[in-house]
Amino acid sequence: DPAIIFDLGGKFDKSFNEAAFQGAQRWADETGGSFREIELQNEAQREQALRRFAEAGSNPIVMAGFAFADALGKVAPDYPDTKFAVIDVNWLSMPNVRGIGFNEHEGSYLVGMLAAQASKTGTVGFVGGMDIPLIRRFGCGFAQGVKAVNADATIIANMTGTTPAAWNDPVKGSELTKAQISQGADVVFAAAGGTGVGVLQTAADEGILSIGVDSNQNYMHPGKVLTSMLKRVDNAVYEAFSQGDALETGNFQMGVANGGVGYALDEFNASLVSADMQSAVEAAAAAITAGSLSVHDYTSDETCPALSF
Amino acid sequence: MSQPAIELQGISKAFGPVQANKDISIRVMPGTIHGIIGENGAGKSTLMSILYGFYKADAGEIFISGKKTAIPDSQAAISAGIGMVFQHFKLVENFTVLENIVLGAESGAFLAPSLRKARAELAELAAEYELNVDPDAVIEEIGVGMQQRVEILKALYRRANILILDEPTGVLTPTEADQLFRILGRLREEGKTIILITHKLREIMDITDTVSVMRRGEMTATVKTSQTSPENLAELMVGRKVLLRVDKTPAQPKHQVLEISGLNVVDDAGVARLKDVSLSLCAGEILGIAGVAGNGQSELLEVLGGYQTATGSVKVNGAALDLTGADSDGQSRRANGIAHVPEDRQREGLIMDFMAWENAVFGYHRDPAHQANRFFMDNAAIKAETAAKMQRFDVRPHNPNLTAQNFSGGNQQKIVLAREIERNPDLLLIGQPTRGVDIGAIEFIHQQIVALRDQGKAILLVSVELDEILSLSDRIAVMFDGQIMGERDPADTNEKELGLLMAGVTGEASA
Amino acid sequence: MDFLTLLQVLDSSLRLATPLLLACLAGLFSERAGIFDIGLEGKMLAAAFLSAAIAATTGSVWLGLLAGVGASLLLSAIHGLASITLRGDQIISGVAINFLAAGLTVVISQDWFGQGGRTPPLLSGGRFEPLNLPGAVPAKEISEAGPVMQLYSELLSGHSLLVYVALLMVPLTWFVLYKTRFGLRLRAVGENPAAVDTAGISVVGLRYAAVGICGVLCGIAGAYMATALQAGFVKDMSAGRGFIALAALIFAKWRPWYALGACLLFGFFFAVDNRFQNILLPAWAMSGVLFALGLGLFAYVRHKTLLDRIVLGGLGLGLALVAALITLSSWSAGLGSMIKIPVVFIQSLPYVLTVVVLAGFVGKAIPPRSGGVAYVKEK
Amino acid sequence: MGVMPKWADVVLVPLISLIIAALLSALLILAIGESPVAALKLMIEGTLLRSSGWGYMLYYTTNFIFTGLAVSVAFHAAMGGLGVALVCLFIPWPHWSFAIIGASLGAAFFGMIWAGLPAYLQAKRGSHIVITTIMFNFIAAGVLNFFLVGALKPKGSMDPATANFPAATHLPTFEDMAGLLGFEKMFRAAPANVSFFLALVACVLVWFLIWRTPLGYEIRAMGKSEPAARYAGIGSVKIIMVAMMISGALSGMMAINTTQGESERLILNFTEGAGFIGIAVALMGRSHPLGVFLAALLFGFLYQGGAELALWTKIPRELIVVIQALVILFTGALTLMVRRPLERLFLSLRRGG
Ligand SMILES: Nc1ncnc2c1ncn2[C@@H]1O[C@H](COP(=O)(O)OP(=O)(O)OP(=O)(O)O)[C@@H](O)[C@H]1O
Ligand SMILES: Nc1ncnc2c1ncn2[C@@H]1O[C@H](COP(=O)(O)OP(=O)(O)OP(=O)(O)O)[C@@H](O)[C@H]1O
Ligand SMILES: [Mg+2]
Ligand SMILES: [Mg+2]
Repeated sequence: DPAIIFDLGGKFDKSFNEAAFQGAQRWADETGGSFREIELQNEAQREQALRRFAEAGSNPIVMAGFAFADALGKVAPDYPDTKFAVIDVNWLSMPNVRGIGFNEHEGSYLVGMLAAQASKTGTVGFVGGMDIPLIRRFGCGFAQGVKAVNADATIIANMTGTTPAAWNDPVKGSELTKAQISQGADVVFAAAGGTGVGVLQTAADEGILSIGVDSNQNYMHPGKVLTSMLKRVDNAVYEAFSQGDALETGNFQMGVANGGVGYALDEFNASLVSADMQSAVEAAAAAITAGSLSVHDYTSDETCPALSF
Repeated sequence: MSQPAIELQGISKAFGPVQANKDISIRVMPGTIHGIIGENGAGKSTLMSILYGFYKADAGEIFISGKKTAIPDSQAAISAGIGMVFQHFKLVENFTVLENIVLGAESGAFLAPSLRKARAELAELAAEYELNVDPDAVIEEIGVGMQQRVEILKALYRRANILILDEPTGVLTPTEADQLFRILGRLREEGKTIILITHKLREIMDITDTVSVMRRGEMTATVKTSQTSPENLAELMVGRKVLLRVDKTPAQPKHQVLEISGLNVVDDAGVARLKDVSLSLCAGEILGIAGVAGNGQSELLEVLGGYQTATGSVKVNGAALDLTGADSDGQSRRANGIAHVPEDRQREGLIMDFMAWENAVFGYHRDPAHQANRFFMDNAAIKAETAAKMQRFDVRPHNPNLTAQNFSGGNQQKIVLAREIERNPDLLLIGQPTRGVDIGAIEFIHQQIVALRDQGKAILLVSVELDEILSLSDRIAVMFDGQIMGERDPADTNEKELGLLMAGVTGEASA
Repeated sequence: MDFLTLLQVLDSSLRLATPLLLACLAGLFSERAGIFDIGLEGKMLAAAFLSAAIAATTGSVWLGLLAGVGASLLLSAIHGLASITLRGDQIISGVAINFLAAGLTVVISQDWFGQGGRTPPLLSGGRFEPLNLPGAVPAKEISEAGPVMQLYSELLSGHSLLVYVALLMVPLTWFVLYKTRFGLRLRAVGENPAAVDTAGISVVGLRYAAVGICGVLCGIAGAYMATALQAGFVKDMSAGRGFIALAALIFAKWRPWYALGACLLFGFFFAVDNRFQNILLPAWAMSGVLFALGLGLFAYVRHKTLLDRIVLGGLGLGLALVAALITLSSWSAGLGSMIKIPVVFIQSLPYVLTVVVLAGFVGKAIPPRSGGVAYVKEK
Repeated sequence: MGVMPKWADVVLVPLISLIIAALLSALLILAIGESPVAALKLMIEGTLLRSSGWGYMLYYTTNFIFTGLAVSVAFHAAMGGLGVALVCLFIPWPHWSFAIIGASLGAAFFGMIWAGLPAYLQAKRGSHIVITTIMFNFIAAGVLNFFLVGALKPKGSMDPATANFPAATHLPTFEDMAGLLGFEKMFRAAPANVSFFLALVACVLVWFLIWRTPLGYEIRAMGKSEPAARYAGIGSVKIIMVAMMISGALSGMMAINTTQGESERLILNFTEGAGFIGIAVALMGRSHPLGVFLAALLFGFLYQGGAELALWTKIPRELIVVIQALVILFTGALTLMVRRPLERLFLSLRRGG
């Protein structure tokens, strides 16, 4: 059986881990198979969970989160017959490891374009969970997309906090959104886990638009969530599970080009995204796929052309 | 003969393994003052607390005016007409007098009417019994004498017919005590019944009608006061003959040990507590400081003890003490040969949660004699030494591993005394050496103080007990309002003269 | 900063202060009666969960509120049992209650709704909606209104009912505490339970009553978060507010009006952090200010004790060093270049300011004298 | 002087309390449709019957010993972590034994500074230490975040974490030590490391400090009665400062275990939860180092046992938190519930016998 290890946020974090869980669940539902899982409680358990699952014969073992890189680097060589897949890590090269990286900046770029087009005030907001590199990558991609549409647009970027509570503080998410609204923002992008719930809620209450993250969150407030930045972690997990112990190893980069990231369009936001908007974004997506447009990745050099952190 | 106001039958009470009261029976007639005496820990307070519903008896019955009455809690006691003034007052310190009085006896859900009513009634009670207090004063800002009045008023306000007082004079000055007894007399005249616990036989002889003696949890005798004598009572209480006066030879003062000149203390609130105090004290001499509590005696002890800053000069054996700087603390005073028995043993003199042996080195814990090596204290040696000390000072129970709170007040005081005396200091400061201590222990403590003097030590004694001052001191200085009002020779003075000085009336003016 | 911005920040302060205020007053009742309570956090969380859960299933926010209060009361009862009847350690009991709430809320809601410890979003009947006071202009037209109207419409109007309830609780608490029999007894039992006992009043009864009130107020605080500020429960959504409320309580020296002040101050600091995260300052100004602060500290401690010189002098040295670092790092770009104050610094600002305020202006806070210890009259 | 013999007080009461907590937990596990017997078996097998289980249990125990001894909130430890990181990253150590000394000093120093400021404010300005400590926790989180996202993060890394410490600073784990003794495969990959012994040493040292030295005597006296301490000439400023700084140093030392011993780099949330567990551990251990050790062991067991449950059952991790809460509640706050009937029993036994 395959196994999956969720990061500290827990499998119901409303974004990243939850997407991974959905992928695993979809596989189980479709194939009738079963899988092992664990939600970590502390850092020391990373290596422990990997080893115990490997020893128990789980194969492949999927883990969600860049924080696994270290532990996996130590464990993988000890279990050459077990295949590992790790999401958000694409720099390990080991014969039995599949690394999957996502170009979050590209997806964020696309929703940034939508935000700028939907905005009437020319001011959009970004709410990040914590000031860490990953979140800056989201924010930077988003800002580039906004500027691509409207070079004069203002982007208000806020971070929730510095303690783990920052990821689960919807009340603070609400207040940040209100503060951004009073500074003129009329579209807000939340990349903040459980805090984002508050952002989307307040945006809906106050009659502005919001953008969800990771999984499709359009359904949460039909007609009020402009779109969601999709990071198809679910597909990655589903695919890893489907390949089973014949898992293809190596590093993979999932971007707009191969459908790894994107934006959500469904019945809940159909009325918000006009044909014009859609075609502009599709054009950009095509350009990214073709390589003629490259979105700057904050983590590549820790600078951002469109936003200062 | 009428019904007894109170009758207790077969009361027993154990605290865990300690049997505090054993099968106690007692009858108290209405309109009398009934004294209860007994050694520390004899079970007096426990018995009264049971009567007041504070503790629940394990066995026994209570009759009030002939009627069997269950007293499961203080509410029941109050409705049975019982009021109690505990030895440690049960007042809310940061409430006003008025609030303390209405607490539990409010007349409705809102406070304002209750307070209004209480204020009016308080004025009446005050006029009737000479119990004047400022109803708006905050408890922690008034003296203990006043606090006690509040306790009595609390009982009267609740229409108590039976008033229990547990060691009420322990903290009072002679004048305050006299006044209390006048009030008690007046209450008796009105037909109220009073139970009085005290360690002072003179008070028993002066005011009570009957007296009961307790020993080790049992009631050993009840006699009419008119048919007994202090010596007799003392013997009943302790189980042996007790010497009721201090036996001492005239002092033989030697070189000067302590010289205080121009000492001034201003407290945090900016009030002058000591004003230009000058005193001197020689080896082999006891200087008694008389005065009503709160007239600067405590501050004087604190300055000498190293934990109150002051201006002026203090010399011990010719060397000036640091009164403000870094060297002004208890540790350096001890190094200067000053030992200090503080006025409040439970608050300052002891750590109540420490065991006896730990308390036996309190303040001297850094003394090289108690160190096993550079890092550690020599606990085994301290324990052994404490055991020996407890033997010499007859501390009961004789167990250095008990915490301080397991000893009665008298025995706690012995632990402090043993610690300070056996240091062999040049100068011993003693505050209220026998407060709340039974007569057996008082005798012992007084003997120790005199013996120390006879070894050639200088002793500064502060006490609010004029008796004690008069019988122990070789010289007496009287303090009033932070000043020394004058010095007297105990042989040439009397309570009346001292009393006037303590009230601020100087000899010249009164003469 | 223009007037409207100020109003908006104050408006946000008020919203953020409300749960703190309710929890703070809850703690006030409990601690004034001598029962310390670090379980405020857990109670708020439990109330947030159950209020949202019931509001979501029944569609009635009032039933939700009731349920939230009930959940909080249940935890209060445990705390009462542990610390009053069984004379256990109040801190341990509080810690346990926090853990209990953190775990149970998620376990139950996952079992109940299967949404990963979240309740379904609340629809309109399941929430406390903002109340628009009569005559208030809508948000869209507010910039055209006069200052008084702006004040009225932006700051006073448009909060949910529970905000006004919380504000009303302040005078009410004051009244109960200082003007009623119950309040007198409550304050007394926290200062000297023996005095209450010997006055013929049940210490246990009073303390349970206080702990009960604490439960009710914490319940409202939790329900406010889940059904007024938010539209549903998210795990751990109390996010440490119980502890901030506790700090505010000490700050307020256990007094109701001060509690209002303390909570509003915290609310204000948080609102400032939310609103002004991206402050740019010229490098010279930033290092100048820090350098001046450091120098000031140095001057201040010159004649103080050794300890003061070590601690405050060290602090001053640290500040000067940071100033030097900023100067050096911005040297190439020019001292006039704009530097952004790091977000984490702005986010720490509420806490730094609190410490500064505590150190400078608030004297010793003396807790109720019998606080934290069980009433034992015989062993 | 008590009614019960000491062994009953020290062993019987906690044991019965623990059993009650376990029974309640069993009910909860039953309620979500898992078998409590199987769960208990899993916890015991995975913790006590495997050497690596011990390795994990003792790793957690080490954390709780430090925070329990310190009775401090977690973030003194965070600053300690910063100390460890700076020492390990920027000083070229020839061997781990030097590094651990340096890191201990660094951790203790940073922990001390961070605890010293609230202590100073309490001692000199009367600012309530509880609030300042809460505030300093949040500030520490900010400071840590600032450095881990900024200066201390290697360029290009995703993690808000420092670079890996150089190999010379890595601490020998139980596995390494067992290997030296010839037991291959013992404590395989478990994180327990030499800092466990450091924690034991700290227990002993703290015991000696508190119960044997004049300074400990003064700390205890000050804690019991301030007026008495004043009378005895024990300076309150000095004692508050010293006690808080020792506490800060101890909790800072926790970072040795997690940061230098386990992750071998400094990460953002390495103190998770240990602070509050530390408070419970300290109070349950009745502030006696042996008690702290035993309570820390208990929570080490619950943590590792909890991990086993999370691995092999569908019991959610939050339920494990609930079990921990029940254990804290029953062994820490509700003990009288057990002690009272026991006392009655012993009293009647004594009277009868
Ligand atoms: N609350 C209590 N818990 C345990 N033991 C107690 C308690 N109160 C009193 N005792 C014990 O009961 C015995 C009687 O105490 P009690 O207070 O009645 O003595 P007392 O005669 O009032 O003494 P004193 O003259 O010192 O006031 C003592 O041995 C004491 O140790
Ligand atoms: N909790 C307790 N545990 C054990 N003994 C106690 C306790 N409380 C009081 N005692 C003991 O009960 C006796 C009387 O208690 P109480 O509080 O009345 O002291 P006290 O009257 O001040 O003593 P004294 O009159 O000698 O000064 C003392 O011997 C005291 O040690
Ligand atoms: Mg007594
Ligand atoms: Mg007494």
